[in-house]
Amino acid sequence: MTRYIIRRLLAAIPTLLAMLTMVFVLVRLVPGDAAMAMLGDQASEVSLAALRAKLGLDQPIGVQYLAFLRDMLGGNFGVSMSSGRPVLEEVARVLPYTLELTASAILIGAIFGLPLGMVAALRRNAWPDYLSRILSLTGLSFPGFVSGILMLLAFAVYLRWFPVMSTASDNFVDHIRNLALPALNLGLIMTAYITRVTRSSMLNVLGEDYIRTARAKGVPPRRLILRHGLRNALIPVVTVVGLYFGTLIGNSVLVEMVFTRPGLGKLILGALQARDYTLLQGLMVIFASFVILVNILTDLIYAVVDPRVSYS
Amino acid sequence: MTALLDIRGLTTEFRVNGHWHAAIQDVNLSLAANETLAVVGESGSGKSVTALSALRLLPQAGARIARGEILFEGRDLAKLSQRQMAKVRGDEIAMIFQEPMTSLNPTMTVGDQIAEVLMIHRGMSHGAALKEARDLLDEVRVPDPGRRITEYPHQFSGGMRQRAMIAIALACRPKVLLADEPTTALDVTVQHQVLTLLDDLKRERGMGVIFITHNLGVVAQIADRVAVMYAGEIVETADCTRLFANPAHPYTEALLRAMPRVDRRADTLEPIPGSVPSITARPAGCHFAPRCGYVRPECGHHPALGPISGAGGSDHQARCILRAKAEEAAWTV
Amino acid sequence: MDGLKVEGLKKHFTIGGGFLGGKARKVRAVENVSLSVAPGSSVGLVGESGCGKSTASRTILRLEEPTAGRVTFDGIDVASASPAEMRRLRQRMQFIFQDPYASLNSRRSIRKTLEEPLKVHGIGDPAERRARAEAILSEVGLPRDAMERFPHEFSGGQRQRIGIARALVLQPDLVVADEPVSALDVSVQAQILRLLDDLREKRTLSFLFVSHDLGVIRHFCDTTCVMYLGHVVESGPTQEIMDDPAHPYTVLLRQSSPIPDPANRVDPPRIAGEIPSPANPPSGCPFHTRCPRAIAECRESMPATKEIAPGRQVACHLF
Amino acid sequence: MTVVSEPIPARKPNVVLQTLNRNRLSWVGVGLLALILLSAIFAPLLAPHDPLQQNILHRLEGPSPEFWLGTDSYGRDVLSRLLYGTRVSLLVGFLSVLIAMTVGSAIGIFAGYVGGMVDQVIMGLVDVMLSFPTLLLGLMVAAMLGASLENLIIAIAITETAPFVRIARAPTISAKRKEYVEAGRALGFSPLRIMGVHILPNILSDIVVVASLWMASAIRTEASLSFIGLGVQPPTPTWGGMIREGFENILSSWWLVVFPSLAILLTVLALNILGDALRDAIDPKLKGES
Repeated sequence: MTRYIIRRLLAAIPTLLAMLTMVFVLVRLVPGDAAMAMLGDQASEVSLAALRAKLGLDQPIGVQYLAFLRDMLGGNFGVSMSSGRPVLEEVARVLPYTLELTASAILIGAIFGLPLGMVAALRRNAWPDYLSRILSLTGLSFPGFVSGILMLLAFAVYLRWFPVMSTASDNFVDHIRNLALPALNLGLIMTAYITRVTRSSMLNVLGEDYIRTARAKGVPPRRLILRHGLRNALIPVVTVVGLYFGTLIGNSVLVEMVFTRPGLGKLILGALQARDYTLLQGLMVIFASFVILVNILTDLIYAVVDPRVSYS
Repeated sequence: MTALLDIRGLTTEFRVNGHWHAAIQDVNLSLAANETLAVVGESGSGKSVTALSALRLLPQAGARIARGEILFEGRDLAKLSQRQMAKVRGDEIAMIFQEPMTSLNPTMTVGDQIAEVLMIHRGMSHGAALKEARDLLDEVRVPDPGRRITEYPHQFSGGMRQRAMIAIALACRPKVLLADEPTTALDVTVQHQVLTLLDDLKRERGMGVIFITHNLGVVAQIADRVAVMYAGEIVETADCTRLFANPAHPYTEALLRAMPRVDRRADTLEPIPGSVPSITARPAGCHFAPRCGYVRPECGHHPALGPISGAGGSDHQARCILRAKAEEAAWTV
Repeated sequence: MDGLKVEGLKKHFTIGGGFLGGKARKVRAVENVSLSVAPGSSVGLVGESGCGKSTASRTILRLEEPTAGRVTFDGIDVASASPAEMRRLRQRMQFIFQDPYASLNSRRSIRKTLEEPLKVHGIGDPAERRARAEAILSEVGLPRDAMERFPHEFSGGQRQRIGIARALVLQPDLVVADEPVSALDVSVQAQILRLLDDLREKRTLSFLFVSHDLGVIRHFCDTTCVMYLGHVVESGPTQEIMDDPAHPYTVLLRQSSPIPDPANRVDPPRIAGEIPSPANPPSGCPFHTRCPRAIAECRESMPATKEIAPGRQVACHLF
Repeated sequence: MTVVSEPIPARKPNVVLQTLNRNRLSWVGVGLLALILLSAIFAPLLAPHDPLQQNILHRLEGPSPEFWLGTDSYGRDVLSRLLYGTRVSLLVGFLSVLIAMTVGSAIGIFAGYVGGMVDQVIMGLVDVMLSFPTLLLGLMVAAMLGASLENLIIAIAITETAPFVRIARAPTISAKRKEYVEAGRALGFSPLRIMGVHILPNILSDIVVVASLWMASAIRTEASLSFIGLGVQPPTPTWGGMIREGFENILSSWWLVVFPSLAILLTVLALNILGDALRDAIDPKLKGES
């Protein structure tokens, strides 16, 4: 197992390097250059040259690339052009909000999605199955901000159960009230997703030969479904949920925007509006590293659940 | 000899495109203790459906037992609830399958999978059941059973997995073992080891074994009695020695002549024309008539399974008008 | 014209490796295979799964690149043939596959399947190609109206006939058949064997016939090579090998093969264990781990191949 | 004499049509999609007003007989804007997926067929592409290229190319091991012929089915980018843009966000229903033999 973890971590190194290279290229593909993009077309040559020197853009491309790699790998993501604070500090300030949101969404998704998916698979082609399929398809069709807006209209504007705008508050009840709608919004999309994956995975497992073997052994139905069915059905669910993490983060950006919640989403939009390229570049690197990390975690969970992975 | 398991008039139907079709029709089989009954047939003959029906293991949607009784020690299994049936399975009647690679749960250790049967049916503790599992693996001649019970199926070879399957099946000392093509996926040298093992275990425990296979060679090596199936029906049944010496049904006869043999020069390989009819397209009369070399106009009537002429004192029966005893040449329409 | 000659063929694969695969391991699928197929003759390659018979047959036709060894066909070196030479060779050496369901492209009609090889090799004009496709179709016993149909409309046996027709449409001299009847029921298997018999006689084809079934080999082949873990351990005239096997493995294989005769139940030596993995083959003779007659020498060195009778060769220390 | 085989059974009916028939929900998807497509094509005929015509006298009016779905803050007719917005959504969805599908499948088939180092390098890059959340990557690319219809299509196409590489590669690898591909090699067919004539048609259904699901995703991404303000620029009506503008007045004028939201939802849902039904139709596990 330890060897598997080490191997998996080593495998992430080239991915990380390639990701950094891509970010580097992407930023350098900006029409004109980053300095011009930041200061606008009207900027004087002098101020442009000054900014280029500050950003190191006057160096040869190879030198720039190596400096970039050195900075990024050393955790030095630069200083935000708009706020003047280090990028890492900016991110650290809002990251808890985004993590709280995505974690609640996954939790809600697992609590509702797993049982729904299992029931749908066990009652295949009966009404619970049809209902869960229609519900999960609908849930999957919502762009995060659309469902967010509709929920905001229903629960905050008309029913007034929840605040329309999030406000920073140390009060726990207020905190939960602020979190409730956005978390529920993302959580329902997650539920739709997990229901769907669980259903199809469970259907596959129920058709396996070893389920027939278990029936031939006289394993009672409850144990058959939980011990032999669910455990094996969970393996693909874990993987797919891990892969979905990137989309979840993307959705959280929109949801934060709709509910005016602080978080990475708001930070990104601010950076876009201010054309703050150091911040954007840092955010891209941090986001992608995060997704790579989650992928590694997913693989490790996979290895724990499925004995075939780590032994081979 | 009293029958341990007595299948009477069993008909199982499958739903194909919204209509019910009989996969097996009016199947009668009886099995005594310490007896190996081979059910032999090609794909589509219904031999596996017969075994799965007997243990009520067919998928609940799309398959049903339409008629017939499955009498086990006087009880009709066809009438039991699924819950009662679960108590019989793995305890009094056990089953092993063709695919040793996929028939074991990949996320449970082999020891736990054997122990599970004992815990369910014998109420044993996990520790006691594991100890018993170790002994069972030893009994099916898996080397180093103490280590092996802690391993997962993917660490076992094909032959070893089939031995583990046998250990699971035999854990509760069942009276009847249904073996559905248990050696088909194995190499011949391993097949022979497993066949020998099954035969030894049958003798030691006095089990009745229903052995399902498509391989006439395997039948000849292990069976006491044989039932030949074709297109959902038993077409011939006899004592093993008698069947191979005097096959009565034209299908059995043709099958033996179509099989290339390792022990003699076979320049006389005689193919059977055509192929097995699908479940939705079985002929109205004798199912084998379209492929039969002896076909006559009478074969348009559906023949019954009955004693053959010249059977002597044996219970050699065939489903063929031409081979039936003259006075009993009855047919059903 | 001296047909197919294979000398010291080796094929190793590397599995694993890369970042996630762990340590790369070498699988010695084919270690040492030498055989020859004279024009018009039929040679059987028999063994259990993992013995390398299928890999050997693919490597001989260069569907896999050989690791070492020499393959010549009528004196032309197959392994080092240029792409142009290889194209010409492919017309003369053809392959029949095991799985009648996987071996036909389900999106192509039978006509396209049969005419495509002719087209690719620039043979004939459209009318000629059509005529040749139709001729071969009737030769394998399929009706003319099969021409415009698609593979899923045929039974397993019929598909195998189409696979045979596709192999023969280029009029090859040698056919390599990899378990061509293993996926079929006994009654249909006999039809296909009979068809191959007929074709072989009519067209003076030579065959390299791969199978795990001794009965099928006995029926179809003049000469037989028995393989175990990548090595040919015994070869000779089929009838002699079946009736009087020499190598302890051949003896085991022969006695384990079930015979449809209850009066003749055999009890071969109760050997333990299964075939070792070709990724981790035993030292010395590959069979010594399971051999009932193994001696100390067998663990240490690979026995040389000896001629024990005219045309019969055995690789075993006991001979 | 050659042994003649048995007669050939009758043809089997079309599997896709059969499944669509069996799954009645899928016709709802087909119907919805047809409706949406028609409204995009005939938007000029169907729209009761000019979508760009501002009308100070009718600002922020609720649904009425004259303005069925109300008016926005410039007094423009929401229904007309909605109908014209269909064009942008479908165009962006269709073109970006078409580009992503073509480029991605070609790379995927090539990587899968050639294998080895080439495959490892390509898949490494694909993994990197996939480690950027789709929406964020689209956001970055759109922000850098500047907001316009073409750039939006390119941005979304870039984010969806990597998934198509994966989608095409997996069945290529399994097809490569299939005997019909080996038969092609034994018959001396060129790699290009094998990839194009033998592998592509066999995996095309896999790709097209997934394409309908990804088109749903593309439309979602387009709406999201427009909502953020990185989509096609005003005054061109887009659903996401309409929601963005309406969001400012959400407390008073619900119709400004609700109707475009429903339009997006229905379009994406219709594509998802259809894609799902098609996937069921080609899934060999659900189809049985052959």
